Amino acid sequence: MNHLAPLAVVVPLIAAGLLAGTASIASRLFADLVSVATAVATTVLCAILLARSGHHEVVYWFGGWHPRGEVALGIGFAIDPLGAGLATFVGAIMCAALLFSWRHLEAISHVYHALMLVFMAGMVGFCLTGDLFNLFVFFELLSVAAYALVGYRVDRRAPLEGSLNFAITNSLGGFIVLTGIALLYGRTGALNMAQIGETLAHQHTDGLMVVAFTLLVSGFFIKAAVVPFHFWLADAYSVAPTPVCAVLSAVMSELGLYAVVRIWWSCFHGALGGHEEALRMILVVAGVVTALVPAVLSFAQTHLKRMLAYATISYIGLFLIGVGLLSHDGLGGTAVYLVGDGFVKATLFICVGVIQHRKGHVDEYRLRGACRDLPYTGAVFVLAGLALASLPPFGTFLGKSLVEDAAVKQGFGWVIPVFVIASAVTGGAILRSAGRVFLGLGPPGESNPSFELDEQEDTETRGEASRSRTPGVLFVPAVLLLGAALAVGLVPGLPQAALRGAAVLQDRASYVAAVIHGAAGVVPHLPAPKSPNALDYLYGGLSTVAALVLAGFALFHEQWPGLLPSVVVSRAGAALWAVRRLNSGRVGDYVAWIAVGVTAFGAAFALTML
Amino acid sequence: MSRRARLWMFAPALAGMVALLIWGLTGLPDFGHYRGPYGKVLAKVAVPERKATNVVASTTFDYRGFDTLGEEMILFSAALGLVVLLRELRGEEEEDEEADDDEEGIEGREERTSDALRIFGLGLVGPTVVLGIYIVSHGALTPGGGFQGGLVLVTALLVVYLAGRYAAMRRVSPIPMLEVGEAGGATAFALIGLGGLVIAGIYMKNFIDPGTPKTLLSGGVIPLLNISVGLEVAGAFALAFTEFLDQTLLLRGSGGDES
Amino acid sequence: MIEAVQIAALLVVAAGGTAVVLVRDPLRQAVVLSFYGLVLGVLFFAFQAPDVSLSQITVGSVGVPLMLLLTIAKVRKRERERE
Amino acid sequence: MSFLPYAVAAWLFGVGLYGVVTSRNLIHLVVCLTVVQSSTYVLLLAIGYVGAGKAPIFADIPQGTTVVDPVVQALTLTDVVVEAAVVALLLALVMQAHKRFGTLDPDELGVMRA
Repeated sequence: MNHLAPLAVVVPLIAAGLLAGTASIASRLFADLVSVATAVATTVLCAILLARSGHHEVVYWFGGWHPRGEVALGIGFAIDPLGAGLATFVGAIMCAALLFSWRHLEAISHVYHALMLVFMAGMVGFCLTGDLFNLFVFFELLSVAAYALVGYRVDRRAPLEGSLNFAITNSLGGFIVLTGIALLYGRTGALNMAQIGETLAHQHTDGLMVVAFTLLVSGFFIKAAVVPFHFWLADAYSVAPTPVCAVLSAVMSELGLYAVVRIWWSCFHGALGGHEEALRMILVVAGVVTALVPAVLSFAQTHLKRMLAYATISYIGLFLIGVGLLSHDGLGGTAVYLVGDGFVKATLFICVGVIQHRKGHVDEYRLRGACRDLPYTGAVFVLAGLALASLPPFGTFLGKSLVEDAAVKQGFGWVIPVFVIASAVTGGAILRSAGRVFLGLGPPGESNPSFELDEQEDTETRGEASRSRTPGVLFVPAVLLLGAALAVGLVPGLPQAALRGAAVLQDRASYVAAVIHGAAGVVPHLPAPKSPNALDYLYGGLSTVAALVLAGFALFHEQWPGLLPSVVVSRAGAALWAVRRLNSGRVGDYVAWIAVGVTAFGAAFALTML
Repeated sequence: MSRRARLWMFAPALAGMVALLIWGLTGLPDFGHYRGPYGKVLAKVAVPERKATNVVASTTFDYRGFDTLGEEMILFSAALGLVVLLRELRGEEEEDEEADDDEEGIEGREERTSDALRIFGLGLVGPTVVLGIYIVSHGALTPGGGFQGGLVLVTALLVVYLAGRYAAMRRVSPIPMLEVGEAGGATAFALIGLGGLVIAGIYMKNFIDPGTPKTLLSGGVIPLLNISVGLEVAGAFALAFTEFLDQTLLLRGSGGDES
Repeated sequence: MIEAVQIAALLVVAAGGTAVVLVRDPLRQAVVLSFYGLVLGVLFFAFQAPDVSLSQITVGSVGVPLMLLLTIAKVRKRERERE
Repeated sequence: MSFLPYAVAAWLFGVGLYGVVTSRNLIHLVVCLTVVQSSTYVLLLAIGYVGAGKAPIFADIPQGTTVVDPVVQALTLTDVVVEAAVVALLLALVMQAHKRFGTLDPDELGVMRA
C-alpha cells in the first residue's frame, strides 16, 4: 500500500507542531536540524511517490473511505507524476531555503521554522490532492503561512504593506475559488474532482459551468499573478525574507497554474472540451501579456528583489502559454521549464540574500561597484542570469525549446519571439545589475526616490562578525541550486518522463478509472520528444546574446548619445512610467483590477463557449 | 490611479462580475430542491457506520477528517503568525520601557473594576468552563463540538479579564503554555490520524470501536478528535486574544492615568 | 418551498451586510458586525444548520468583533499619544 | 422567491467587494472582506438546503427522515475557521501598519510604487 502518501503532508505538520510546542525550551540548533531533516524527509517521500506514480495515478483514500457506487465518500489523494514531481520540487527548494536560514537568519524562537514547514506541507498537499475542497483547504493553509512569513519584518514599512496587499488579494482569490466550488457542488453533488468531471461530462454546457470555470480559473490566477491579477506579487516578493522569496518565486506562484491545469483536465475537459480552441487562444493571449509587460517592468527596476519579482511574473506568463497550448508536449515542456527556472530563480534570490548579508542593502545604484570583493557570488549570479536568458544547456533552455516545439505543433509559432524577448529582457536586467554591482560598470545614478524599500542599512542575518565573510550555509545552497538548474537540462530521459506525466494528467478517462473504479491506468505510448535541434540552439543563443546586448546598452548607452533619437527615448520613458504607475501600492486599485480581470475572463469564456 | 478613476473602472467591472455570478447561480437547482448524491449517501450511512448521531460531526471528523486536519493547521499557523507579527522587537525602546511600567497599569486597571463586578465575573468562570467541556464532549451527539466548545472555553478566560484581572489572566494562561496547548492540539489531531495508519493501516482511519449511538463515547475517534480540536481552538484563540490584549495594554501602561 | 422565517432572515442578512459595509466608522462598524454575525447565525439555524450557527455566533458576533475592538483601542490610544 | 437565497449571496459578494475597493480605513476594509466571505457561507448552506428537511442530527429524529445536506455544513464550518484565522492575521498586520505608517488609510500606504 501507499502509506507514504499521507506521510508526505503529515510529517512536516507534526514536525511543525513539535517545533512550536518546544519553542521555549529547545535550542536554535534543534530547530534548524529538525526543519532541515523534515524538509529532506518530505522531499524523499515525494520522490518515492513520484517513482511509484510512474505511469498512472496513485490513489489514497483517507480513513479508508473508498467510493461507493461511484460516489466518493471521503477525501482522496490522486497522485500523478506531474503532481508528485511538483511536490518533490517544493521539497527540494524548501531544503535549500531552510539550509540558507541555518543559524544565520534572524528568527524568533522556532516559529519561523514551524511556519516554513506548514507552508511546505500546504504546498505538497495542494499538489497531491484529488478533492476540490481539500485543494481549497491547502490553498488557504499555504496562504496563511505565507502571509505571516512575508510580513516577517514587522519593523519595516514595506513588508507590512506587501503582506497586507498579498493577504487581501489572495484571500479574495480564496473566496472566488470557494464560490466556484459551491457552484460545482450544487450542480454535481460531488467534491472529488474525478467524480465532478464524470458528472459534468454527461451534461451540456450552460451558464453555471462557464461561471464556475471562470471563478476557479480567476481565483487561481490571482495566486499565480497572471495579468491583471499580478500587482500584489511585486509588493510581496520584494520584501519577504530571502529564503521565503526563493520558495515563493520558485514554486508558490506556479501552483496557481498547476491548479488551473488540474481542474481543466480533471473537472471540465469532459464538458467543455469541445471549446478547446477558444480556451487555447484566451490562455495564450493572457500568457503573452503576462510575459511581456512585467518583463519590461523588471528591466526598469533597480531594487534587485523587486526586479526578480517582476521576472517571476514574466515567467508565469511563459508557463501560462505552455500549459495554455492544452497539449501533452506543451504541459510536459512547461513542467521541465518550470523546474529549471525555479532553480534559477531560487539561486538568484539567494545570491541577493548574500549581497544583503554582506552589504546591508540591495539597490543596484547604491551597490555600484560595491561587490567587487564577492567574485564567487558574482560568478554564480551572472551564470544564473544567463540561465534566465535561456543559455544552453540549462534546464530553462531545454524547457523553452520543448514548449516552443509544442507551440509550433499547435500552430502558435508566433509565440516564439515572445519567449525570446521575455527571457532576453529579464535575463538582461539581471546581467545589467550584475555588471553594475559586481564590476562597477555604467554611470552612477539615482534610485527611484518614491520607492523606499531600504529605509536604512539593514541585514536580515545576525552576527556582526560574520558580515565580513560569506558563511558557507549562505553560499552553498546557491551553488547547489545552480547545479540543479544545469542538471535539469542534462539528465537524459527527463523530457520523455515529463511528457508522459503530462499525458497521464490529461487522460481524464484513466483518471476516473483510477480514482473512482480503482483500476490500474493504461500507460500512454508516446513518441520520444526530439532533443533540441540547431534551431532551438539558435533561439537559445539569440536570447542570451540579446540579453547581453540589452545589458550592455543599458550600461553604456550614454556614451553613444546618437544611438537612439531622444524623442523615442522620452516617449518610451513616459509610456513605461505610465505602466509602472499602475502598480500603485494601493490595495483598492488591486482589488478593482481583480474585478476587471474576473469580468474579462468571464466574458471571454462566455462568448466563446456558449 | 486616482480614487475617481478607480471607481470608474471598478463600477462596470463589479456590475459585470455580479451579473456573471447571478448567471451562474441561475443554473443551480431551485432552493430547497437539492438532490446531490454526496450528502444523501452520508446521511443514510453515517449513523449505522459511525454510530455518531450528529452526521455533521462524522462528516467533519471522519469522512472528511483530513479537511479538518488542514483547518486546524490553518488556525495553528495563524496563531503562530500572530506571535511573529505582534512580537516585540529588540531596540524598540519606547515600548520596552512601557513594558516595565506594565504592572503598574494593570494594577491601576484592577482597582477601577468594582468588587461586585469582579465577584460576579469570577462566578461565571466555573459555569462557562463546564459548558465548554460539555459542548466539546457532546460533539458527536448533538450540535457543537471541539470548535464551538473550544471557543466557549476561551470565553472563560475573557471573563477573567473582564472581571478586571488581566494579571490574573496572564497568570492562569502564560503565553508559552498557550503555545504548547495549541501546538499540542494541532499535533494531537495529526497523531490520532497517524494512529489509524499504525493500528488500522490507513491514515485517518477510525480505529476505535464506534460503540452504540447516543452514548457519550460513540463515534470511535470522533470524541478524541473533538477534544484535540477543542484544545487547539481554545489555545489558538486564547493566544490571539492575549497577543491583542498585550498590544492594547502596553500603551495603556504608560497612558493609564490619563483618565 | 422557502419558509417565511427564511425569507425574513435573508432580507435582514442582506440589509445587515450592506450596513456593515456602509458604516465607515470602525467602532460602530464592529457593533454592526456583531449584530450581523448574530443574524447570520439565526439564518443558518433556519437553514437547519445548528452546528454552523453556533460557530458563526461564537466567531462572527463575539470573536471577530472582540479582536476588532482591541485593534481599535490600540489604534486610538496611539493616535491620542501622538497628539 | 426561491432564488432569493442565491441573490442574497451574490449581493453580499458585490457589496463587500465594493466596500473593499472604496474603503478609507484598513480596519473597515478587513471587515468588508468578512462580508465577502459571509456570502460563501450563505451560498453553501442555501445550496445544501432541502425543503422541509431537518438538521442532519439523528438524536431526536428517526433514521430515514428527510435531512438537509450535511456536507455543505462541514464545508461551511471549515470556512468559518478560515475567516477567524485570516481576520486575526490581517488585524495584526493592520495594527503594525498603523504603528509604522501612522495612518490607516490604505491609499496613504503606497511605499512601493511602480
